[in-house]
Amino acid sequence: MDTFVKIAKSKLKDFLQHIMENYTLYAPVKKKISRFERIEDPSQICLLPNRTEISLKPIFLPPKESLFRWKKVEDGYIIEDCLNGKEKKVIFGAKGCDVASLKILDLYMMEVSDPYYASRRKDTIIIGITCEYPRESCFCTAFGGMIPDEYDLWLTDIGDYYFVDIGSERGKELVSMELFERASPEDEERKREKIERAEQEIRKMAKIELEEYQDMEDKFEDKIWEELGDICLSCGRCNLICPTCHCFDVRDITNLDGSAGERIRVWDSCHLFEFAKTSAENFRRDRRARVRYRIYDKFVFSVKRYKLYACVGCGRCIDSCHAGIDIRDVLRRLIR
Amino acid sequence: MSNPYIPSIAKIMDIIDETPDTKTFVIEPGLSFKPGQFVELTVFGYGEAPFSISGGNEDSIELSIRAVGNVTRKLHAMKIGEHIGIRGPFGNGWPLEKAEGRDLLIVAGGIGLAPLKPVIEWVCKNRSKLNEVTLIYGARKPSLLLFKRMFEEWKKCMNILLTVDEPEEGWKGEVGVVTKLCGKVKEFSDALTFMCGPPVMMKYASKTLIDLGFSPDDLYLSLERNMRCGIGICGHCAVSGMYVCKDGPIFPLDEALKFIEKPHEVQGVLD
Amino acid sequence: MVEKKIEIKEITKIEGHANLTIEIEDDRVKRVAFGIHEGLRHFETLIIGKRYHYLPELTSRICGICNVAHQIASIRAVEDALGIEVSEQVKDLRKLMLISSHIQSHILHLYFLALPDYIGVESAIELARKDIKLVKKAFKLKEACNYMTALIGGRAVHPCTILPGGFSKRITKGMIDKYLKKMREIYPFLLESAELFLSLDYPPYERESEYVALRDGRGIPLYEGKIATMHAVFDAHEYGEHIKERAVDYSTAKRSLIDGRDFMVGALARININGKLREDARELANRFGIRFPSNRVAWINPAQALENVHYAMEAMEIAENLKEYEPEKIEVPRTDGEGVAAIEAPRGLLIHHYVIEKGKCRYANIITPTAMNAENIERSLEGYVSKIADEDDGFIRKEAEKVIRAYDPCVSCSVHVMRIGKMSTFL
Amino acid sequence: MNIGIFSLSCCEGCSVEFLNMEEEILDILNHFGIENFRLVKEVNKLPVDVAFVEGVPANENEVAKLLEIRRNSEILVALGSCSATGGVLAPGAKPVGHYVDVDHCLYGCPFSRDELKEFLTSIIIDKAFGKKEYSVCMECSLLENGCLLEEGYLCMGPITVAGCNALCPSNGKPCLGCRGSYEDANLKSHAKILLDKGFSKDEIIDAFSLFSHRDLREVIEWLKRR
Ligand SMILES: Cc1cc2nc3c(=O)[nH]c(=O)nc-3n(C[C@H](O)[C@H](O)[C@H](O)COP(=O)(O)OP(=O)(O)OC[C@H]3O[C@@H](n4cnc5c(N)ncnc54)[C@H](O)[C@@H]3O)c2cc1C
Ligand code: SF4
Ligand code: SF4
Ligand code: SF4
Repeated sequence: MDTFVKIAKSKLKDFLQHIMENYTLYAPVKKKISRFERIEDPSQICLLPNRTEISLKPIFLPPKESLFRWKKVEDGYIIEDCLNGKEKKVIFGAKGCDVASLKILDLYMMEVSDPYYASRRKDTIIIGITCEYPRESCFCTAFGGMIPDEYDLWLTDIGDYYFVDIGSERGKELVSMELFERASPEDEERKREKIERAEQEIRKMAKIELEEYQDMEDKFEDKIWEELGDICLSCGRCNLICPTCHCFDVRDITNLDGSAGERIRVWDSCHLFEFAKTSAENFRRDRRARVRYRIYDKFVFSVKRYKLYACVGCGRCIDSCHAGIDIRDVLRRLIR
Repeated sequence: MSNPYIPSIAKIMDIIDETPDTKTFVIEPGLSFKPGQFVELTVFGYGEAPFSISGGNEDSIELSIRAVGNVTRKLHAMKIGEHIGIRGPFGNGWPLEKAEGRDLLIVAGGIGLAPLKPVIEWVCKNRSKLNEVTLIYGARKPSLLLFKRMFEEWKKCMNILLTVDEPEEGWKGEVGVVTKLCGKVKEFSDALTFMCGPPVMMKYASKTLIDLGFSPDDLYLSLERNMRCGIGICGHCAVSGMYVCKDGPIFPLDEALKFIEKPHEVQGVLD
Repeated sequence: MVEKKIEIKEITKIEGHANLTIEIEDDRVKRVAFGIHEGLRHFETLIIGKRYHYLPELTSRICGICNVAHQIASIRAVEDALGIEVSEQVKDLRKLMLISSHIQSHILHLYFLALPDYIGVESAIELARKDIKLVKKAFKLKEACNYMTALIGGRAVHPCTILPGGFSKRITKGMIDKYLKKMREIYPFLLESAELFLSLDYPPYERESEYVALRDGRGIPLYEGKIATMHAVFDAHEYGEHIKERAVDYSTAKRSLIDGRDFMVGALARININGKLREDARELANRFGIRFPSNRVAWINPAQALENVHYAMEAMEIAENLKEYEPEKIEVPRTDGEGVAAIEAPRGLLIHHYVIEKGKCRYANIITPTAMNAENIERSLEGYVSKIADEDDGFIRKEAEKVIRAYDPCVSCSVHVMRIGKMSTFL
Repeated sequence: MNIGIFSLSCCEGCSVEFLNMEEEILDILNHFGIENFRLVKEVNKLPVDVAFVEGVPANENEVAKLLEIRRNSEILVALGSCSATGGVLAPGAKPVGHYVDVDHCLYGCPFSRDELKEFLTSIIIDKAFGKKEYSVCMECSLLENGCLLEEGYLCMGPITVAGCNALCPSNGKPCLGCRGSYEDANLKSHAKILLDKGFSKDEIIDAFSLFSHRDLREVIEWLKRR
């Protein structure tokens, strides 16, 4: 889109208020940890200089959800679908890595459409914002950079204003309000500088660049798996915190006499001992194989299936690993 | 669009005792399926597990199930007239179309005969489309051989070679592993092989066949993995960017060899 | 000469394992032995060498019923030893926890352990078959109390939020309001329960004895105060000069005397020492003609029922004025010191005493209510059984059990340490 | 079916927690008769179908009692940490499994009511009930709590078997490891990580020995040797 607009910082609240009239708004809030929550009042929002601790994933794929409930009746069972009606969502304040992760999650969850995910995800409007300065663990630049390919609106702080990039028709409709002003070429220049500076900072810290679809398959028997297998705790935190990990377990729970119950799904982790266990064998009994599986699933298998890396470089797994396993170090060794 | 996670209610119409630990359940309504496909069967309150369809049609389907754990034990305790939940059919099925005009070798071990029974029934119906057909089937003991009641019928259309690990009273057939019998099919020239059984069996049988000159891309195996959703989302059955539930469970050996993860793993097929 | 011996191998419906032997000669009591034969436990030795922040966690496991009291006594002793400041707000929150766990314990005792005796059923399970409404009500009360304790403590049995100087989690206004709402909700049932337990037909036996409880001059304190007898008041730190412990050969629990006399602690002692029941409780007591101080042993039960009303009122008052609690980093001024805490557990006075060196426990002494009551229980039994010694065995048995249960003895507490008896070969 | 709740030496917190099932007990009574429960019953009988045993045997009498319970029960359940793995009692005491066969364990100090319900359901409807093979950490992360280990507390979550729904960390207190470890737990690595984080050997040994789980002894020995 060729016209650029900007919005005065003082008017942002009005804009959000306006959005809340027609949509449910999700934005970052900071309690003990930072995460996206449903906003009742714009003053709850806490625009952080970088990514939140919890990603966007739980909005679309909650840690635990009911699939259906059932009840035993005279002649069989009655099933009640737990699929909810959809809400019109706007996600405000998402950072580049999180928006990029949605695209990956969409691929995995919608190849065969997952109705629960789809109903939450459909028609979600994304208003992203450029990171002010990155965290120590950020390395989104390894996968292309801070600005994702797809968004509806993208904000960048340029002083008293936010510069607004328009990424879609829906985004365009949103900026048709008088709250927005036309942006000058200088504004755009300032925006570009801002992004470049932040990206450079990450590049300097992360020191990792991946080529598109780099082949790492020959590292399957590398010594690294043994080293990592020894220290990994198999606690599963890296999987759960990752915005693109989407595996889940399915469990049946019932009342005391088994006459009614429900089926739920709960996030699962490929690091857990029982993840690949069948009635005959446990295919990844060894911790080394489990550690490798996660890395390969993100950087080799995903490329095979979808032609992309299933990692956005948010660095959450780095921050959350007790054993200090740093996915950047792992990658550096694999691409060497 | 219907929700693929919601099972439809089905009724157990008949239960046939096959062996001391395996029963065939006939359930209604049936569904149209390809031989080699499976369903996710729910015993409400206990859980869900994948089972190959071992026979049937739109009116009713058969599932032959060995009691090993939570769901299967409960199922074995159920009676005619009780209800279960079914999702499916899922999976790709055997490439029957490739068999036309060629020899067909069917290799099964234990419960592995279940997903191959629809193939055998298809062969019996379409015998003229194929050249030589041989079934090699092994079990631990003669009493554990599945579908014995059908053998006479099947013999009319194919050569059946049986073997057991431990013979019992009155057993006149072969004793030993399935691999031993594979050596007897040397005369096959242009054969397609369908195989399903315990991982070790599949591993050694494939080796033997390849040594005999069978082409690895004509050797199809049905793999077993942990499955939670059956539709390629939950991630449990994934190997090397493949979903065994959706892209399989049937794979040609050369493809399977590419994606089976090697060191530190219990292999499944070849290591 | 007619001799008889009444033995109860395992007294049921009390917390822990205890037995009773009564020997009667010519309608005169020769010997009463209230023996505690629970396995040997070594808490005081066990906690030697442990870090101070584990002491509340560990001592909580002395007793599954009065664990809240143990945790709070323990944390207070630690704070006393290390000079940690505690804000009024934290004290109030701890009081709220103490009160809800107190009421819970009283309800458990009154309805499930004591009441069956007076209704003539074997257990609350049998009672449930007869009067399901009553049992449901009791469960509702217990549930409500556990809920309140867990709001602040994380869970009702062995809470997991108490830290030196405060709590590990934020306690929001919402949580406090929930506490208040729940307490208001059950308050009418507490009144109703009090009416029930004030109207039962209790053994009439009276015996003059010494009573000991905390006193702060204002109300009936649970959390802190001086230790008071009918004759003296002293600071908790001086407990050693007044309370002496000794062992007897038929029990694994210690016995205590105060200034050389046996004494009673618990609900009745608290009211006897302090008077000062709050309005609604006082009105109830008057209505049923119960006067304090009283020497009627079985009135421990009505005293508990009245305490429930009294403390519920106190909790509501506290909760109404409480602000949100935000956890903050607590400074620990020193790592060495000696600390004593005396608090009121549901069954009576509880003392924790530690010496901490380099952050680790070097010495510990814990005196539990049941250890304090044990001697008094025996003397009361002796006195009461003498009066009814000519009755048949079954009656004596029942009455003796009623008296023992009235004290609500907590055997787990009393045997938290083993001083005598041989080490089991299985250990 | 009949159940009994037996207590050996312990704080009886698990009995209390059993009563804390409150009104659910009344539901349970629709399926089970409670034949033995000394804390609340005067008439107590054996045999029972399911025996819940809390505590550890601390003397000959209690061992004899335990053997009698085993002889007179179909299913014996170790109720709570003491019984299942050792608990905070005398470090010398041995869990119930040392003396008799244990069919199921309900871990925790006290056990988790949700797990007990799950267990009772499994008995009523004849469903499998097994030990979880993952950590409290997993449950903690599912709840999206902030991590206390990251904040500098000594948390046992990564090696402790799940089932309490990460109760302590969710309340802002590091996991004490009351439930014992799971089979796949990487004990040694956890100890090393704690050392790296700056906890002293002594502190770590203290934490690992708090509930005297036998399965942690090896790491404790290893730590001592370091
Ligand atoms: C595509 C596909 C098709 C399948 N088709 C069939 C089929 O047609 N027929 C069929 O019977 N099965 C079939 N299976 C296997 C079937 O899915 C499992 O047997 C089933 O999931 C077991 O579920 P469960 O809940 O009863 O057992 P669970 O309780 O989930 O687990 C079984 C547990 O029991 C134990 N166990 C398993 N086997 C044994 C054993 N032999 N001896 C001792 N213990 C054991 C193990 O500890 C295992 O973890 C198929 C699997 C797949 C993936
Ligand atoms: S693998 Fe790690 S860095 Fe990559 S997206 Fe997941 S959490 Fe972020
Ligand atoms: S607080 Fe403890 S249990 Fe929770 S994530 Fe951190 S280490 Fe794991
Ligand atoms: S978090 Fe740890 S200490 Fe707390 S209940 Fe769970 S296992 Fe026990």
